Amino acid sequence: MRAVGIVLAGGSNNRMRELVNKRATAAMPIAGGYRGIDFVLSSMSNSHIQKVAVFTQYNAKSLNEHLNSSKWWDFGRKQGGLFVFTPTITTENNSWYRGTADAIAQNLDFLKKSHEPYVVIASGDCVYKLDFNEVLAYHIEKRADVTIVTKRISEGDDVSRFGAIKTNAEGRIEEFEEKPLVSNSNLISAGIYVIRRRQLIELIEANMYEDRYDFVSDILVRYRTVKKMYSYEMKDYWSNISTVESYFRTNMDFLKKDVRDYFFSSYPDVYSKVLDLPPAKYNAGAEVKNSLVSSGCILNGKVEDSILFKEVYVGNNCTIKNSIILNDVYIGDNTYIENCIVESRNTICANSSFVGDPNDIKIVVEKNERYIL
Amino acid sequence: MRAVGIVLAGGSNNRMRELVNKRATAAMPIAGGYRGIDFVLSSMSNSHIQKVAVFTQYNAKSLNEHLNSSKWWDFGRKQGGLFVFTPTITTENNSWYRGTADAIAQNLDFLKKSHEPYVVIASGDCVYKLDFNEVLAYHIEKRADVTIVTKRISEGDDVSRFGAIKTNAEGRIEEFEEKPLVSNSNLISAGIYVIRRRQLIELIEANMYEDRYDFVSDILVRYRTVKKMYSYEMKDYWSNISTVESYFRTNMDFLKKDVRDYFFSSYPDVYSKVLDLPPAKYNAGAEVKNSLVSSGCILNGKVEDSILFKEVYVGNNCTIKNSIILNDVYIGDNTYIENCIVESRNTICANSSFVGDPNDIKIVVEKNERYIL
Amino acid sequence: MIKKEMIAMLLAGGQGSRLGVLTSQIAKPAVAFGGKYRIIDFALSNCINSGVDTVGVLTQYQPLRLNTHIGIGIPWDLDRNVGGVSILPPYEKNTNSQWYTGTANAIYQNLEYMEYYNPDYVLILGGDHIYKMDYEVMLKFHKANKADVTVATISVPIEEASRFGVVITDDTKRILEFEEKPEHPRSNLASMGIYIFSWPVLREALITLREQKACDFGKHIIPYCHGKKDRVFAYEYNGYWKDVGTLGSYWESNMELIDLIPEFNLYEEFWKIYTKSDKIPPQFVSKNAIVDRAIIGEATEVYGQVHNSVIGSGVIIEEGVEIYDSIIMNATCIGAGTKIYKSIIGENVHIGKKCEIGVGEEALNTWKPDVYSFGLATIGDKTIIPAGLKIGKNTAIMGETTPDDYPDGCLASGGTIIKAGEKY
Amino acid sequence: MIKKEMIAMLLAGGQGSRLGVLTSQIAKPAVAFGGKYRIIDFALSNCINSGVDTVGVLTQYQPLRLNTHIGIGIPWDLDRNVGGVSILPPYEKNTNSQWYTGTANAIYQNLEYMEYYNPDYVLILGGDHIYKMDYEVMLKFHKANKADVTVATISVPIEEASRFGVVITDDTKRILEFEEKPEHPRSNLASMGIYIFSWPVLREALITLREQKACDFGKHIIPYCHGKKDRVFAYEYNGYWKDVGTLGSYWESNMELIDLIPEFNLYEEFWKIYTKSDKIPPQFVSKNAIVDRAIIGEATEVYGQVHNSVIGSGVIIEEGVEIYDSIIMNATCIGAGTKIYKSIIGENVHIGKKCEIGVGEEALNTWKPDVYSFGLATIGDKTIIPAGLKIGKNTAIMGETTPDDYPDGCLASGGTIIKAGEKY
Repeated sequence: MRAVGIVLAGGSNNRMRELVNKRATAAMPIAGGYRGIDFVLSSMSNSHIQKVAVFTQYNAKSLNEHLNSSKWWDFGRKQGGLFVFTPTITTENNSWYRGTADAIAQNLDFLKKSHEPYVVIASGDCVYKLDFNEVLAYHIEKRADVTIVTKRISEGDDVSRFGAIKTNAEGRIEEFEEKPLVSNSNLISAGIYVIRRRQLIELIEANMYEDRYDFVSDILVRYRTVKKMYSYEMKDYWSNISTVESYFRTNMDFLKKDVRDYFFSSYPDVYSKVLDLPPAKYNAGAEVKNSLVSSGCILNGKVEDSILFKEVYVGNNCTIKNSIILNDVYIGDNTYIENCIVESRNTICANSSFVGDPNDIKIVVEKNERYIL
Repeated sequence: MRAVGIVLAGGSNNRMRELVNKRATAAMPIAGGYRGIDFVLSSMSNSHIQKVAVFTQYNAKSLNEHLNSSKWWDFGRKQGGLFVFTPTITTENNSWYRGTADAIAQNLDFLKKSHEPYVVIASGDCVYKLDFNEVLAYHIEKRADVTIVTKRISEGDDVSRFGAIKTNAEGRIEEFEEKPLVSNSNLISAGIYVIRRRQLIELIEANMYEDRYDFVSDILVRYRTVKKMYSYEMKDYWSNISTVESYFRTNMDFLKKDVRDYFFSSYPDVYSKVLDLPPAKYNAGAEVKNSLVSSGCILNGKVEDSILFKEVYVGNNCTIKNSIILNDVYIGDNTYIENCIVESRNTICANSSFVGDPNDIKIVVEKNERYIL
Repeated sequence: MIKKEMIAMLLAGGQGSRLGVLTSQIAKPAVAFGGKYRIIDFALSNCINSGVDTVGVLTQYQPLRLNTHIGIGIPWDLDRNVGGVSILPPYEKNTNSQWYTGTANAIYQNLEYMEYYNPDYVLILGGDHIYKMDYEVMLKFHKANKADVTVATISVPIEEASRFGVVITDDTKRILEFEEKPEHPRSNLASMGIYIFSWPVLREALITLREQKACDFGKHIIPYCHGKKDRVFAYEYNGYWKDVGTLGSYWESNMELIDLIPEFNLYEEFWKIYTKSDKIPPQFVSKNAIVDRAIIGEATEVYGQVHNSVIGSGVIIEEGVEIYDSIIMNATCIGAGTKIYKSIIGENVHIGKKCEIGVGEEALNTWKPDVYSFGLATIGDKTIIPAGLKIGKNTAIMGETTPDDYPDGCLASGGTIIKAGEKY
Repeated sequence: MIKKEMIAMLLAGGQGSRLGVLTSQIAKPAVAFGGKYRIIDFALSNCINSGVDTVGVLTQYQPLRLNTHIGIGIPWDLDRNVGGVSILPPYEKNTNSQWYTGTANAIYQNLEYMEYYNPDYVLILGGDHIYKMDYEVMLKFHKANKADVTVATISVPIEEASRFGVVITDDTKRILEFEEKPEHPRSNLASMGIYIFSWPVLREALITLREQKACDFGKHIIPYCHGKKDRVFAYEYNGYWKDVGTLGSYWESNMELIDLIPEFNLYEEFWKIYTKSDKIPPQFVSKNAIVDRAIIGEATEVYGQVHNSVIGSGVIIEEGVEIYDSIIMNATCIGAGTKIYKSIIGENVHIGKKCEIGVGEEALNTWKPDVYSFGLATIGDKTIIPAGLKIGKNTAIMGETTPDDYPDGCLASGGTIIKAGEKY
């Protein structure tokens, strides 16, 4: 592959509410067995991008832990590898990353020492599969300066949390507005960009000189008419998980057979770090309907239209409906949970009840001591 | 082993002069093939300490890169492992590590989630071999709160850069003064401590409450009479590398056969990350006397009483005397170097001359472009 | 200088022919177990959990699946720079070349491997038992007794003792006498086939007995050491230990896992069992499915009913299927409407729609009555069974069968169909 | 779903008996080379440098050193979760069990391994040449020609062509004819024993020729493919390629490394050769030592003189030693005052003080004149040579010799001493 990869995974996001108190968005668990960042890393690996830099900063511990071996995504070490860059103090600089472009700027050596002519930049908070070779071929064919992968969202979806894009008939971008208050375009940026390596270094250096730190607003939006930017429109599944609502909906999408078939059993695979957990166990009393159940779960109660992540214990006589239970949650007997996301490593006391609204999912963060089982 | 390890490798040190512009002291190359931190990590691994946390911060990139696999020191992953903690922003905290105790405090979870009853704390800037099992046995026998490994330094050595210690006949520490202006003790702290895990957590938490951040001055010195602290005196080779003078002398010690035999060919081994370099090559014109030569070197000139680190190229008709040439240095023809440390990745133009004083070693940092060889 | 205090040699060579069609293409240690594991996972996990990070796995029979499973040892943390897991098959030598002829002969042929690690102790293990054991505790016992050889033993009901090698010890646990499968056992302490040897003792014994035909630990090495007055001790193990050497015991120990608080608990945090998982996705249970007391692996999709069964990963159980008291291994597909009773169904099997398996009156298997009994229907890996068939009890099927293989659309109890399948 | 575009199968089974005592205990691919490497490192490094991350290494003869060297593939970045390096020895099967009888037979016996990775192309390699080659470029050539088989070839002097299999091609590089070691070669394009097959073509050929005795690529598979009008192309390679099949060529290619700008340069950044290094410390050159044109490995201590020689790692060269035009392998110790001329000295050899090796008039070796020639003294691994001896040219020594083995304190030119040593 003729490109290196950069994954921007440092950001926090208030729209994730309590869920980001514990981890960066890119480390959010997805669909029982994955984390947000697995999708971009797997797409890069499957596109034979061999050298990938991940920039982490905010609440990076769980993400750094997840990325502690490049093995899971089949990146090598000698001809490339997976590099995780966290901020560090040097004699010249003691700032945290002040933005996505600053993160790249503080590690510009990575780009300077690479030989590959192109760079694929992507955020770590989207769920999709993409063959970057096709994007790159498009980029070269269009002789673009920057190619932005785009997605047409459905009528009624909220454009205001994305970058809204307008193109001409050839796909050249004519307008790019970040998080517009109103927009009559339904074509949005998927947060995936292809750019020539030397071009990127130049733009980042110009940015540094002007004390600008953000990749989207200070480079893409600012240069949108000066540089030749093209839109590559993705047709397959793509979803962003950076709000509670979209995170919930994206997970629930995996209850659909076509979504499961696309991600779980069509080539190429999505990879993730493998944990060592026993298979799920259904005891007498378990009654599971239209749900996903992950390894390490032990079930004694009712589960309906829900997703149980790893190592969830459901007590006797519980009912769980239309909810997401994250990793390692203990749910005491006789508990009722509906329309909730239960934060990981939680312990829910027996006889509790948590009910959210289908349009306003409740986030449950209990801090009870885990009883000795 | 009943202890976890903590390696403090975050610090910078002005006494290293220009050498720390590039890297933390713990990442300083030693004796041709090693880095400072290898000695403590190897001692921990050889003492069967399976779980080690390294705190890095200042100029951590080269150190993090060196630590990117736990394989080299034979730490596993499932029953422990090597954990590298760099500062991260969380919802509660966005400070860098403000001191050694603060680094531990910001990662207190690591200690809280461990099961081992003891903790071995050591800095990453000393050269030695030590069986921590023996220190631990001593610690238990003395029923100590803290055991400090100590070393008796030779008459005339400068005590003022160490912690000076006085003990009673049983080895209990009666006085501990950090970097005293004058001291009549020649027993110094080797920067290695054993302490009960719960005791350490308590002390760190008390420290946090009082906004104190340094492990030595705020815990060891402050509690020196309140807690039972004992001295375990090391008899074998020990050297600290945190000044230019001691760094130079420590390296030159490896020209002595007994030091080489002790570190290179006596059980147990010192481990390091292995690079992929060809063997050293001596061309016609090479004349090497009483020197260490590392892999990847190509020699065409004279080398005497010196240490060549990896991938050093010595041009025709050069003379190098009583000097240390760090990794990946190209030395052009007809160059004369004496009493110097040449910083790594340097290119020395042909016909140059660099001469230091035996008592005031010159540090050579050139920034010439490497010619295409 | 390389030095490991204790290394393990794991004997994984045997075919395990009493598992019938389950081991016709793979070695017994590679047989699936408990919805996710393979039998060898237990011994390998015990090693790393006991701090033994150097394991030689001696293979000979059909090792491909085992090799693929073990790979470079990543799941068990045995991918090491020094040590880790090594597969040790027989090899051609300058003078003579031979297959492994017995357990001790296999170890003898790998003397050089052991010498490389310069061990103080060598742990000899089998790869075909289900148990959790801390070999470090056994090593402490060995050291405390200044033993030359320590034999792990377990108390068995005295009436079963005659199936084992039993030991008679004095008060200090030193072994006074051995009896190999005695008719009238004088002790119920059975050898588990797990030994710790001080390395010089093992080395000497292997070299001395190198000409012994089919040299075996139980039959030759231990009696030899005992005979020359070495200090041979019995270490008593008290946990769960299950031989899965017959289809009956294999089925039984799988079923035991389903018990609410099983005696052998996979869900403990402390002593994890590691395995290689290919599948990451969660399992899906559909709106109309019923899952009632079961263990189910990753990425399995359940549209039918599962009762009291162990289901592997990547299995598809279509609408209207009913499964009772059965083991279904990885990546098998059960066609809609099929009913399965007390069966063992291998990996990558494809069963057509509306079959009935494990039905009818019991009858002795006509081919190998000692192997295919316990009332089980056993179906080997990669078998294909067409739609609409009835298959009886004590039956065995292997290969790509067609309707022509089933006169009257039925394989009666006691029947067997073995088709070689497309061999290269 | 596992899928690799191209996997490599590396044939590392041969003894390489023309290397004499150097391969009496290890396979040829495991022989040391160039002060730090082993012969197989070149093929393995070529693989990872070409982006081939799945390599099956077929071993049979004395594989222990090779296994230890390759380990889990860490140095070559071949320790992978999926793919990576796998050692593939012969194994016992349900029906029949056999050793590998030929190059293609060895590949045939591992058909299942290849199928697991579901490749589009299979690269067949040997493990006994010194070269740097980008297999990806060869694959591009294969694809561009829509070839079924591509054979890597190299131009050799026409007078040497009769030692090789040569090919005659048309303008498009399609192969028209093969000649195996022709007396009067009509082409100087020699096959390098490196092939890329489209997987279905290879699979079909292996299965069709499965009953062929000692089935070989050059003799059977390629002619078969050519015979049935498959598209067989010749890829022309132009770099350094050296067969190290004789002691003479082995010695010569080591000596070539010492040249100032050797044709085959290990110091290039771009196409690194990886190997497993046990030693980390630097080498030490003492006050009185003289090192004059040499390659020297890690942790070697030089107190004497080294002239125009290749010295391995962990070697000790004591005071007063003089070494000329020789190869000294790892961990060997040369006693004080000993002089060595044009010799090959194996690993872990111990040579006493004040010996003279490689001296006297030349004479034909009396035991194997075709192997021990070139005027070399050759000393096998782990040999011990007592002090004060004279050893001539075209000699071979192996094992723990004592003064009694040397009448008159001398082994005359052409002499041989082979002691089995302490075999278990």
